[in-house]
Amino acid sequence: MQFDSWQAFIEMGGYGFYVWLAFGVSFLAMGVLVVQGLRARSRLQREFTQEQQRQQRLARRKQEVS
Amino acid sequence: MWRWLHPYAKPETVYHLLGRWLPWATAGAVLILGIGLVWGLLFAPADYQQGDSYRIIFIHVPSAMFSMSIYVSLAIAAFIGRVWQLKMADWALAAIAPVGAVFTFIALFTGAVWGKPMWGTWWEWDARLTSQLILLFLYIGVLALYYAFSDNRTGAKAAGILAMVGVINIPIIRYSVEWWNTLHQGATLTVFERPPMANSMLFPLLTCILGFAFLAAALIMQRMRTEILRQELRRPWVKQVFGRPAATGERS
Amino acid sequence: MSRASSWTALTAIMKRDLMVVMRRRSDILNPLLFILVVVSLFPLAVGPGPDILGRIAAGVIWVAALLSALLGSERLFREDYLDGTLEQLTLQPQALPLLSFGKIAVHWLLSGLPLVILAPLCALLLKLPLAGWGTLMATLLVGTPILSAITAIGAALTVSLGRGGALLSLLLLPLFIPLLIFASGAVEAALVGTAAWPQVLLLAGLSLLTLLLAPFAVAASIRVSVN
Amino acid sequence: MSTLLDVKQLASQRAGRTLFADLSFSLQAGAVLHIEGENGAGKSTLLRSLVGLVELQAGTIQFFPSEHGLAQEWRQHTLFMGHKSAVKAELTALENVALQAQLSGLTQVDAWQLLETVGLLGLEDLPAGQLSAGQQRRIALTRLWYSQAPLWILDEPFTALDTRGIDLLQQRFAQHIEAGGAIILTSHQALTWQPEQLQRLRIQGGEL
Repeated sequence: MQFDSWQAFIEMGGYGFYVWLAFGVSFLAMGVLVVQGLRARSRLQREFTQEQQRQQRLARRKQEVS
Repeated sequence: MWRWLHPYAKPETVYHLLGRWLPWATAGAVLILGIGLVWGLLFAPADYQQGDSYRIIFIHVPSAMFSMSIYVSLAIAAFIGRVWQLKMADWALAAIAPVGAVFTFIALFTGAVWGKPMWGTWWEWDARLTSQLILLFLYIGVLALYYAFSDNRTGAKAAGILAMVGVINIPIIRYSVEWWNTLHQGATLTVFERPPMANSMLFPLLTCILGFAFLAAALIMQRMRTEILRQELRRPWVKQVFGRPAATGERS
Repeated sequence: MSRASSWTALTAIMKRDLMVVMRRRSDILNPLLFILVVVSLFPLAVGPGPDILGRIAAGVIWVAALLSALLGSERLFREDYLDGTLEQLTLQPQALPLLSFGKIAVHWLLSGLPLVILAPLCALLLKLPLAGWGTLMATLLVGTPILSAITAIGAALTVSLGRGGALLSLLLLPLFIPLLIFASGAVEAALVGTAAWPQVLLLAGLSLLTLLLAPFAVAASIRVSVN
Repeated sequence: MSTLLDVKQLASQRAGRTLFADLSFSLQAGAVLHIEGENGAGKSTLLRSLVGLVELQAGTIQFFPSEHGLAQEWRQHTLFMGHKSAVKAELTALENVALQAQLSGLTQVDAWQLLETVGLLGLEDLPAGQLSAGQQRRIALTRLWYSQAPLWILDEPFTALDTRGIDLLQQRFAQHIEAGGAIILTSHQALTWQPEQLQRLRIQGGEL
């Protein structure tokens, strides 16, 4: 362990701001990437469901007509 | 070789295969990167010149390393897509490019933040940073082209051509930027050119590099699965993935 | 297909492009005028002192050249795409890369070459010291083919999109960076009195390489675009 | 009679929608294939996929005597004309015809003769942009008079033509068929000319 206290760890020998800024933004960027990937998937799920419902409606209308 | 690969070239198979690998890759990324970062931040000694600010290296170096190799893999995927007409290789572009772009951004940002205590300025036209900036532009170009087409498949092919053109250009760009940098006597972050790093710093760095590799793999796999679904949305097998919707469909 | 017929087709496409553009001269003139206007904006923006203007002259002229290349890029394939020529070209038995090369060559002839001729005027406006003039023209002469070739790739990729402008600059400008660096570096070298020919030679080499490879990328892009 | 074209189990999708699937037919030398279907049924897509402008989803296309894959070969044996006429508005009729022929690799083409054949004599030095749609179409159609390709694939060849133009075109078709060629075409009009071997193919929304 290089740091004596929690405080020292946060301060990073005076470079705390830079170190934590770099780490923070990096993790934020990765987080955005992950969240965006998951949302793309759920958007697809929604698109798929809508498509299915549209087809069901079309099929029902066809039945009603015939 | 080719015959062996063929059964895997079915989107459905690849989708499920990636689904099986994804948890392992994710677990590996979290575990290894976690160990590497804790090691690097808490246990590695401070640098005798840069103090604790050098700890940015544990994300800067891995992301910079992979930002370049991910672009190369992008071009390789595009090449495979063109030569063997493998449509899934084209789709891989959409999975790989955003990950590469984010890695490049991280390398760029951490480099700039590191530069502030070292050079006293947030942005220095240093050869490495400049190359990263251009690489980011190249990624953005590929992504922009991919999504500019309303037809996904055309977009994938067009972006693939651009990626291949880009990868031929990368060495030229690198060389030109380095030459330009020496011409103008710019600052250079010399941390990498020093005598070999002490093992106490090197090992956590290597762990972080491995962790980033897993992270990249996991992110790309997850995106590849989504991309396969997007391209194959109207194929029957997708129904089993998403499940049949409840028979509502009633219009309110 | 025989070599003779490939040659016939190559000359035909070049002749056709030349004739079409010669009947719409504004297509050649407008990008050149654009460069002149951009170049004359700089003294107004940074002040007319010769030291600062002379130092940035080569860079400004080259950046203006890059931008004007983007401006004139529509002409390369847009019309051909809309009227179906591109479709017919892909169905020719002659090699599409060869025909693409023809189009690149004509584009250079009508946009790159005039730029070389225009360069002294720009140099004059920007007070580039006389020592740099020759090198500036040399870099333009060997560098503009790269401009035409890479622009052709981008134009072929985005031709079916219709609203390619901003996208095209996003795709292409990063690829022009080596060109920009070496060209303005060469002029700078000439100004400080060191040898500029290594950079000019390097540019010439890059130019050859680009002209060799770009037609294949253009051909592939055309095939994707007509799909 | 020899087979010129053999198509097996062709399938195509456009924007995720199946246009046709499991489409098979073959074409003999001397035959005309008339493809019918409503707007958006996929007629153009079918023709375009035959010449490789649209990627196939499934199926094989065999051009006699060569496989579709041998690009050099079949390109010499087929002539495709789409909706767009590939006529340059800035060039005169004469220049258009001459350059069109040269683009196909031919130098020995009498452009005047061709213009006379399609009835455009007297308009030869006007820019094509000033001609009517039908006249521009005629410029494009001159290709049919010097083409050596045995297989013609024509998408709506009669569009914009007047009755005289249609008659002229059908005469040319008859000559081509007589010489052992074959034609695939789409048209909303019925043919006024009855070739001996006329096949019809109807595409509608995925089924045949």
